[in-house]
Amino acid sequence: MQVLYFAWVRERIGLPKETVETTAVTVMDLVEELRQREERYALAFSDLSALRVALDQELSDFEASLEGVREVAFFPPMTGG
Amino acid sequence: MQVLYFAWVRERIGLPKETVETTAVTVMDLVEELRQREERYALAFSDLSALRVALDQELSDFEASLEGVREVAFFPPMTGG
Amino acid sequence: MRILVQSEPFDVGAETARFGKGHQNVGALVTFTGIVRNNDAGTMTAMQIEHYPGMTEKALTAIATEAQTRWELQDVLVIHRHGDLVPGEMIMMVATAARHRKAAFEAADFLMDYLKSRAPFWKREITSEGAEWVAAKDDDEEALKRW
Amino acid sequence: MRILVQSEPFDVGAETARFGKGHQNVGALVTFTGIVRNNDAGTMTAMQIEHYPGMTEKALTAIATEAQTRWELQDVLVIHRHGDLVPGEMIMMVATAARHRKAAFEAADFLMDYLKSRAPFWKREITSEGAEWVAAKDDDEEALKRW
Repeated sequence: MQVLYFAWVRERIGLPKETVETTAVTVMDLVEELRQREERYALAFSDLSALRVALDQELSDFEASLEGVREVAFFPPMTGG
Repeated sequence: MQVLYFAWVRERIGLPKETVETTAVTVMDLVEELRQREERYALAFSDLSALRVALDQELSDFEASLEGVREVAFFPPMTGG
Repeated sequence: MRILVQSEPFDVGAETARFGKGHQNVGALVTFTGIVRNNDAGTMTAMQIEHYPGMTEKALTAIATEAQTRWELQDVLVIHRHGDLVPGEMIMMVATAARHRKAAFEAADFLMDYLKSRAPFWKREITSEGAEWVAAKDDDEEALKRW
Repeated sequence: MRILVQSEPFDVGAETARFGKGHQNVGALVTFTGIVRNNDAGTMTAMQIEHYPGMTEKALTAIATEAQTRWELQDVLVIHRHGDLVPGEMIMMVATAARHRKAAFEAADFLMDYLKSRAPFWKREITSEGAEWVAAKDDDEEALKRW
């Protein structure tokens, strides 16, 4: 599974994307796995209310299933316009 | 006093402007004088709710005084934009 | 502030580019352009726009000044044509420049409402059946109460 | 519909002129252009805009399509830049073409609200003191409830 990070999430984790081997069922499961990895992940995912998630380039939420998903992206609330 | 007519008021009366010698005190007095003149004036001024008036190029109303006024214009509600 | 009353066509692209340049502290530009639409039957050959020279410029300036009083605007543009136009031609445009989006949008909407009922223009549609003055809508007068 | 995501500057005049041409039955064009404003202290040297290639185009197309579902629009244009911009540069524009004024204004306002909170762009201000990500405002999320 491709996992992408944008804006300060990318900066905290220190990379824009990585391939993650996971059996996580939901986004929340994936977040828990990442948090266990290293301090920088725990820090980036410390406050989920400050984060958004997209599954295969569609906005989604942390309770969503990862079944069939190939690309997960984490980022702060968007500030376009 | 210069009296100007626009749009269908101009068409009904048959001219765009004329000089009127009058002692009318209010716009309404002037309208009454004009109505007396000829059928085409009576027709143009038959329904005042369909007319607007400007005094010296500022929108006004039929009760307004003509004191010091040099230019009176009659026209239907505006349809710009 | 730039107010133009003219019979000649205007270049909406050039006007927008010009308006967008050189403002300090502007974050938002809104433009509105009005285009002559054909009637439903598609029989309109021209739209004639009569105006009141002298009063028109004063009225447009007053409306633009009122917008600047109500909203914090860095600039306002109003262009309105008169004379004979054909369907598809641009009849008028307004533009507003402000620090923030809301002011630019609201002021442009306000300008349009006032322009419609307070600037001395009268439209006449020329169709294959004849000529007819466009009637003001009650809605247009109602719209002013929004502000 | 025309959706552009690019790092290069765009020509607001040319885009407006292009958008205004050749529509049938259009009476109203509204454009909104966003410009990079300096911060209050005037210390911003650049605004960096990060985006999510692939998702950005999909999100903008979805937002424009939603606008066309909600209002009767003849056309929609959305341009959004990414990369490094300096104060005074144009960052994005939207344009709407409709028969009537109300639809064109509302749809442009709607596009802006959705663009702000639903398109994957992130702004970072570079000042003489350092770099800071622009925080989303609660207002921006609230604004979506208007529609």
